Amino acid sequence: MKRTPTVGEVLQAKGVSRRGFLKYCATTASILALPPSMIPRIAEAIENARRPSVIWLSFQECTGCTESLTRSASPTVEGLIFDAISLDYHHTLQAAAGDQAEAARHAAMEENDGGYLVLVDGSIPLGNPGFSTIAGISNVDMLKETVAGAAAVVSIGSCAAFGGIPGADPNPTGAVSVGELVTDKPVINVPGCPPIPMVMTAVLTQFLTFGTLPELDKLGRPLAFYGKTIHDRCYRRPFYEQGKFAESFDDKGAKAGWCLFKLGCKGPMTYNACATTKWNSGTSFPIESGHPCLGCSEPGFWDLGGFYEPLSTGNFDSGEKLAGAAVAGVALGVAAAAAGRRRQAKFTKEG
Amino acid sequence: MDLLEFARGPALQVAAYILVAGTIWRLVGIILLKEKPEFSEPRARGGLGAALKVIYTRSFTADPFKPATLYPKILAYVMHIGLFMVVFLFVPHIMFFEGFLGFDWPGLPNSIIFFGGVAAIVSGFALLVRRLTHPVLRLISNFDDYFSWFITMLPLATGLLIPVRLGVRYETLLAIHIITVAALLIWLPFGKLGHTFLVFVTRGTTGMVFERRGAKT
Amino acid sequence: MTTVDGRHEIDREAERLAYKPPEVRHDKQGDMGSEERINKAMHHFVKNFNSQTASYLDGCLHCGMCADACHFHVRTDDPRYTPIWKIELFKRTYKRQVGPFAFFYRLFGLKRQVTIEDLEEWQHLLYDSCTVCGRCSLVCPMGIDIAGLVSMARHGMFKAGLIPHELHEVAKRAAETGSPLGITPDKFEDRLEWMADEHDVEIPLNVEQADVLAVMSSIEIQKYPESMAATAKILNAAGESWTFRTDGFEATNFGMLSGNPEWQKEATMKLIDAAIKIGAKLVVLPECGHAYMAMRWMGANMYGKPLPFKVMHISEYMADALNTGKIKVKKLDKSLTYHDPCQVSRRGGATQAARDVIKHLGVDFREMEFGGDYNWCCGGGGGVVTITRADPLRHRVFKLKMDQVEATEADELVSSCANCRQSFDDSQQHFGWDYTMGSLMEMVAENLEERKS
Amino acid sequence: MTSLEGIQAAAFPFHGNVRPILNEVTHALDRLLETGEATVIDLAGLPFGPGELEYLEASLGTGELSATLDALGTSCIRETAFPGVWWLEHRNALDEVVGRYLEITRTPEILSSQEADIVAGRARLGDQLGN
Repeated sequence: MKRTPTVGEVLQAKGVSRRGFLKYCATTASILALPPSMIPRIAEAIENARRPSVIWLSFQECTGCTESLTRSASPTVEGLIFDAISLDYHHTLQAAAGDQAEAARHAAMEENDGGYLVLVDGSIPLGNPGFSTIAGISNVDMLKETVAGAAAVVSIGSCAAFGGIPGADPNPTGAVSVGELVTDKPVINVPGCPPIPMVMTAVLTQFLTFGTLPELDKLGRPLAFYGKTIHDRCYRRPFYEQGKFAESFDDKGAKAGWCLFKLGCKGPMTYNACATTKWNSGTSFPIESGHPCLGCSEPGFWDLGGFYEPLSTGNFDSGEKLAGAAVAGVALGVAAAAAGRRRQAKFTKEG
Repeated sequence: MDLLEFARGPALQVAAYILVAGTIWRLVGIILLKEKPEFSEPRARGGLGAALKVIYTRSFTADPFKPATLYPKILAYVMHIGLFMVVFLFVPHIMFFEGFLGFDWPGLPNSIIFFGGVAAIVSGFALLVRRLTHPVLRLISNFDDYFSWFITMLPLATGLLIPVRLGVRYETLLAIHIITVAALLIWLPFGKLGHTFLVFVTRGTTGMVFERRGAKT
Repeated sequence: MTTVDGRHEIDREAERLAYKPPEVRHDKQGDMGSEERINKAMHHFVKNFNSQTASYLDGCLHCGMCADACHFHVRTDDPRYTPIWKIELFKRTYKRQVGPFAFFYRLFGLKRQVTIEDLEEWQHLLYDSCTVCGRCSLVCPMGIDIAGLVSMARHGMFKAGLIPHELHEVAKRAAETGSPLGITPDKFEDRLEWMADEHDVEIPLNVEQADVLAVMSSIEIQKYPESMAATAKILNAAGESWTFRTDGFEATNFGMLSGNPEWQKEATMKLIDAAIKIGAKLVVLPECGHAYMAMRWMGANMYGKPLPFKVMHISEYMADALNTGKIKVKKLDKSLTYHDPCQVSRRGGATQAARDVIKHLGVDFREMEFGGDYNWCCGGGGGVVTITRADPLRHRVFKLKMDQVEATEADELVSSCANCRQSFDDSQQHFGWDYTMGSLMEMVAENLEERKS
Repeated sequence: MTSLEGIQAAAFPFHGNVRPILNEVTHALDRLLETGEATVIDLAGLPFGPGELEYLEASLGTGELSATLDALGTSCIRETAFPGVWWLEHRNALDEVVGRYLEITRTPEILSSQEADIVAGRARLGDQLGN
């Protein structure tokens, strides 16, 4: 087994100064959502960290997650992390294809048995193995085979994490999440449609720097990013508190940047870091562009009522059943009154 | 189906059916009992006008009773106004109503709503303490009184906890809140909370009976 | 031994006209077992429920505010005297038997069956400690007429034979002789003649056709006979075609007070029949509170259709006659306060009449604090004044009234109810109080200006 | 709306998140004066509405000293109008901002010459002289 260089060595070889390294560590702390006071520890950890092997599997997905990651416009610093990892299999990105690619995967698995990371985007169809295959291997089989020797699995995107759009009602392919199939390895969910690139890199960075997996919430998501709701960190929150709401997409409130709750914003129930991390190299996030949060990082977001239905709306049926209830009420009332009158008549007769 | 879906869907629906059916059941069950004939020559006009008058005037305490009933009256007012604010003037609630009424009305800022909710809870607890300690109330209170108190306070408390969170997820809290509301709606027609609609009947009845006598109402 | 000897002696020396305290109390009437009493009570509770009472009994919030309006509770702090608690059994029976959810109450046993011990305890609450004054009905935030419910609950108690000894005796005598004090038509005639001589006033009796039928309360006939003369003076001065009738003179209604609708109807029908017989256009009721309730507001309901004549309390009649100039009174130079009979003012709606009369008298009128509709009751209404065992409680309650009267510092005190008057007299004697209750009607009669012919 | 020009970006003075940060800076300055302890505030983790970051920057103003660091892209280290409060902005090779910090300290650590670099530099200089 060849000796992989430490990250410190990689950087030194690239002629990066200590100041540059400090800058890199500060940025890493930012990515990991760690306080700046942690920078010295990060520096120490990174200097001695070794490149892990990463296998990326893509199942029922749209490649949006990969796009999100590769289009992430901070190649230099975050790119360093990818320099620092060994992405040994990614059928969209790698030059090799077919048997060659599969051979690369098997080689990486053997070489790093028990220590590699598996990244998955896309959900896995259980309805019929033929719904989605790679090199003739069904998604389930490939996942099981690849995960067997992994240190951990990272589900990238809502499809891998929760079933996502393939798993939406009526779920024709019987799509399931990675977590539903992999139960004997740590599974880290990085949901979002797509997930924030920085969150993906953060998980890798933590694994790389500290060799540990991040602290997770109940849904297996890194708490550092999914610990608070969009609503909690939304810059429009004060408008919510003041009761100022946009009523439509082109009214005064919308133009004045008021809260989008009434337009169906799912911010209050969506745990993600968009409001602070933002998108497109920190340009903005959907609410900042005037659109309510869809809640894409939440399980079943596609089926949670209409995107533009306010969160506090009840799911009522038509008025017909209510009218039915009213009629039933009248019937019961008439029956009760009749019973009461009968008793009165009976008691009157008995004296 | 997760908890929130259950709360917003079947739980609320069933609660709404029971609320509507129970309310009508109780009202019809009362109204269709035998009528009391009234042949005496009226001194003044009774009728609907008198009913409406007393429905309004009985909202205020007559001067002679003010000193003795001041404390519970203030508490009751604070609780009812607080409840009203929270239920009908909190914007997400207005949207809830808009969802099936089809129209909305202006709400109040959350800070004021929060204040109203806290005031309602505080006065609710003060009323409970009074019920538990006042000899008259201890004697005349029954299960209905305590249960109705509990089931009214629950949605208030769970609602106020949503922004506080206490480590529980928003949608879980929201679901619990909605379920407590459903419980309240289910109980409302049957126990003393029925006063939300019976108050119009009792006050109205007294208005019609005593106004036509020209007597004090 | 549960049957009661009706021949108790009237205590003519007492300040109020009642039977002497019985040596052996018989607070249970009739020969019924407990089971039968419970059934009777329940059946006759149930008979009374209508949509109006149902809404009242369903609407109570248990807020307890009625306690603060009730003189019995205010003076004793005994929670059992909370007005709504007094009808607890009535309410419980409603919920179990007739209410919209009665089925569930019975199915799950949610409201305990009423027991004989309950009923015995509630006799004290429904009779001794409630004057049906209706002050509680005004404080209730739900607008429940609690006093009206007490009256109805008494029906069940009467049928179960569970009413206080003296009240039963009085009511029974009223039913048997036509007067609670055993005043026969002959005796009435005697006393009218005596008053006609004494006051040199013409008192028409048994006129065949008259516009106005005047009636009296036995309390007046027996204890305040001047009332008869005063009534005559006023009606004569007004130039009315009027008469007393020996076949219909008793205005009190102990059937109503004790809770026996049959006796109540009998007493009411006597007056109605007499009035119809003479073709009366108006029945003038005497200074008696409950007589006003019985005839003015319940009379037509007993009759089953609208009455073919008008009904007025004497204070209303006087106010009307003074306002229209039919009679005139001299101005008096003194200060006066007025005690409102609950059934005439608060519950009867004739509060203003007495004040109109007083205005014509030109006195320095001192309204009691929260007088009129919110007046404290004398403590003797609703039959309470007849119940000797309730005396200590009634006296205790009267303290409120004394304070209210004394605060006015008025020279004189009048009312327009003979029952209030006798309960004042009794309490005055008990406390050695300075104020003597007078009659508004007598005050008017004494100060009538001669009609210019 | 007939053309894209008609769309106006919401331009509103909305500074709800700036005051708390300035307050925190004040407390950090107190700490610096009392105990000498430095504070770093990572601005990436804070929610900002449109224009708020610019407003914060403008509120802090520009002080006497500013430095440019050229390592893995340029970085700007600038003292604000409030001595002891430093504005740090790290950019990558594509000149995109990758990190923004407020450092409340006497001198930001990154300005000091680093031990490792001094050793390497000393070696380089020695090599040069040795030639």
